[in-house]
Amino acid sequence: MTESQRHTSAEMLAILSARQLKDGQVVFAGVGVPLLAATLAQRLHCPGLTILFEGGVIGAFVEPGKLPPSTNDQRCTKRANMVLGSADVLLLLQRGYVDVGFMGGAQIDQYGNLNSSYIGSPAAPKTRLPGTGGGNDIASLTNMIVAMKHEKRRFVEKVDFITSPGFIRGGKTRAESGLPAGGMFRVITELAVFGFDDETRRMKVLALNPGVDRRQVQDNTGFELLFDEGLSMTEPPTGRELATLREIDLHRLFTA
Amino acid sequence: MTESQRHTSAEMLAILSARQLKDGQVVFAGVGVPLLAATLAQRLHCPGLTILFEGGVIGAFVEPGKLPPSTNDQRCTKRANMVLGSADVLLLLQRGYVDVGFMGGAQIDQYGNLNSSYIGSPAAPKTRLPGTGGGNDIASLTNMIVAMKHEKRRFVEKVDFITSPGFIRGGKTRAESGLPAGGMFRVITELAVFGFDDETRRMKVLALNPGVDRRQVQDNTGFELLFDEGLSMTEPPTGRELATLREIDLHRLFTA
Amino acid sequence: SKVMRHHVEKGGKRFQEWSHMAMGMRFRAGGMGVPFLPIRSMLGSDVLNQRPEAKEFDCPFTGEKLLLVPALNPDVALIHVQRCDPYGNAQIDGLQFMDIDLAMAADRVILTTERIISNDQIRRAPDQTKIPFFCVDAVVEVPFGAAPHECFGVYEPMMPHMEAYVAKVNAEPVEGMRDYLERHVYGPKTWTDFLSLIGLDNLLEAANKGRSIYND
Amino acid sequence: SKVMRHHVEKGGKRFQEWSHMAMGMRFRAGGMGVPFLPIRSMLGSDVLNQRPEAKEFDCPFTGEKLLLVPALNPDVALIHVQRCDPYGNAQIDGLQFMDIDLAMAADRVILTTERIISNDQIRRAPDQTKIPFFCVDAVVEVPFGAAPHECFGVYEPMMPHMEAYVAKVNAEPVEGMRDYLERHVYGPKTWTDFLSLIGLDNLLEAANKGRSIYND
Repeated sequence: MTESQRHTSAEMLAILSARQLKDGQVVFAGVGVPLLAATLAQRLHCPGLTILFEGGVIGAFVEPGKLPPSTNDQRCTKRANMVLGSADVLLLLQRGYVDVGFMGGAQIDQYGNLNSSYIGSPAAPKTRLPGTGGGNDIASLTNMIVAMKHEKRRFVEKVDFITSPGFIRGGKTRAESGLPAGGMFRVITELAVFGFDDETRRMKVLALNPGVDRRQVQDNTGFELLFDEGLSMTEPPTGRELATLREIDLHRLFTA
Repeated sequence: MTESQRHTSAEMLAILSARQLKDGQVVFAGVGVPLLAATLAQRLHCPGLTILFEGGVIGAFVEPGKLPPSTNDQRCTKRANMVLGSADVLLLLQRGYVDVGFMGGAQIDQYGNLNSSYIGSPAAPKTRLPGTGGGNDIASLTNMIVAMKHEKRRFVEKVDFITSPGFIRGGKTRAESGLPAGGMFRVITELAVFGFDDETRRMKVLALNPGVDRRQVQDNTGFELLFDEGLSMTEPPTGRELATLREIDLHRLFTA
Repeated sequence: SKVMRHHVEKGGKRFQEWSHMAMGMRFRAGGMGVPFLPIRSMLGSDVLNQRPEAKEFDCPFTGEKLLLVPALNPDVALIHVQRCDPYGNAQIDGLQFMDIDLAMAADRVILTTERIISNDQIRRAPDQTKIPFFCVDAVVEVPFGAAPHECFGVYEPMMPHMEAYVAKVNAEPVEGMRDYLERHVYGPKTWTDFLSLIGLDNLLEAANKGRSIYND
Repeated sequence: SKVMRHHVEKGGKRFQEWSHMAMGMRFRAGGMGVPFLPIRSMLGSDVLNQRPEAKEFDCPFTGEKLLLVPALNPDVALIHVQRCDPYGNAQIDGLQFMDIDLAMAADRVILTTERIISNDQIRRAPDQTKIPFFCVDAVVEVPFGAAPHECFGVYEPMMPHMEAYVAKVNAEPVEGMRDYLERHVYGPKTWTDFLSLIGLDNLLEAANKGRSIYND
């Protein structure tokens, strides 16, 4: 491994996430790693990627070294294709114009449900997390990619609170709840890339990150994982990926 | 009567209609006499009258001699306060921002219901009229002033088809139909000014036009009219009213 | 119009009568991705009696009577705009009627535009974009594309042509319309040929009046 | 924020959690004059389980499961705009968030504005008006009125002040907030006094960055 290919786990998340995106897609991105990954993809293999921000922006182009502090700031709108109301940009999800929703996660379960509201019971929570914002809408209405830290307390059998629905209780329960479209598509961590079984909708390891083995992933997960038959090993970040990412996050806001 | 005070019946309608408006009101006006009357009121006693057009205009100022051919033309927007979508301007009625709706009428009944759809049965009509447009919305959602020709075949006991609801079958039937707000406020013809009884919601003569008597109004009406206890005689058009009106409709588009 | 009137009175043609707001809310529901919207008009009228597609509904929050109107998603919407880029990001000046809801609701959108501008121009004023490119399937540059009617700020209606058309179809709703279509729609080989039939003086006069919206 | 977190964990404070789109549709319903709007999110989640105010609903048109969210009409809305006339006709540049729905929904609206302009200026570009005057009850001219946050095209957030605030309330959610309010909100006698506490260099830097949106 050359000097330039050493990387932080946040950089790993951003790069593996960027690889999941395809040119021409319309992507709803949150601040932090998602914004970074979408911008990275745009500069590498997806020049025609359209990035949407919850603040009300379509077709954002983030300038390298000038990452916005949130996706609600005017800096997100510069050289965008369109600026619109923040409810209206969410309605694009409901109408079906968005291919991918892309966000971070605090706690996830085996069916891809995300908790960003409470640790403990809502009535008397141990910890209050930031809450849904538009996360529930995005997860309810489109295909999701989530990038998050891999820890046993974050990968739990059942989340304390479903803020943003994945496949609810598995099987067809998502559709039966009134969510016929979308669902959890990929989870990216510093250990592996995950998908979900087509039938049971349980989390499944699709590819291990470089230098990671099955046991390491399972040991850091609070429920029994499925492993894909064609389980593969992810290619390490390339020099070009790292260099481009570092140019975008020049001041190491999200990748330190 | 001086030379300048001779007038056509369309001029009479416009002037008597204008007198019904109060300064500061927000008025939804259709093309023709309503537009003319609202503009006349604006130039006389209502400098702060706000005129709305169905095309999507708030605060229109029509230039004398340059009446628009319809309320959907760009000419209606010049020096307006706001231009917006045509569904959005109608939603202002539903939210309750509009004081008065003002339109013409083809056929009206004793409860102030308007027909602008069919003479005869809808399945096999004798005559097809222009249809509702936004008329149904305006009549459903605000207080209406209607200016129309007074003929027996136009003032009928029961309209062939309720396009724009007045008080439906009288009494509380309007509110019971799901229309708690608004209702027919005034009808203006070349013979008289009409209101509606507070209880029965039947049409009632409030004031006779100059030179018109009770019998003449009743003889030209296809149902039995109520006459207000305080029945008055309308003041004839003033020289100023007529002069201003003729300046506005310079080419006699609507007042010939 | 007399043409519509003729066909309704003669029978055998399909048409529906909805209030303007109901139509607006049907397109808006379609554009929002919901199957209906609630409204407070059409209730109590015969317009509603003729429209079994709409449903009266007792509000579970307030107990009020409301009308639910079903979403309308056109197969194709044809929309004329002042300017858009080659991807379909469109700016619309002035009156927009129901065009934005239509663009969001339709399964396919074809934009005609007075002028194709660069994506760079769009990106200089993103808050002036009214239709985003991913709604749009095709863009066609057609100067005077709304003739013989108007395009806000560019030209007013070509009144002599409009009046001749109205006189013709009012006199003979079927034959007059057929003749107009033959002569002005099927006949011309190009858009310029159609505009030539309207006449250059007519076009210039309309353009002059159209620009007058900015002249004060 | 840590302040919110502190109060939720400690208990005894009222708050509600809705998705952004649900809140947007609640204000929009309020602005449209209907008692609810249908949406397709929040279903199946615990966010919905905590919100009995919303009602699950089987669509009478499609049979789909939907959520009806109730209209929200604030008693008062406070909205900051780039410019408006003395009647309240307001232009908003760039990001508008839910401001327009809020203005339509609220029973009373107070506008603060960077600049009061003449009604004549409004009437020169009526398609740039975003809030009509009849929604508005009061207009107050307050330059830098969104400080210490941003106003699109005029100034970016005053970051040193924002960061000092965040550090303070994160360290001590209750005492830090009380101290900030005393010092920066209750203390200053005028808006200019408040801006002085932020500091001229901070304001100028923010204004410089704010204008950069037009600098390319």
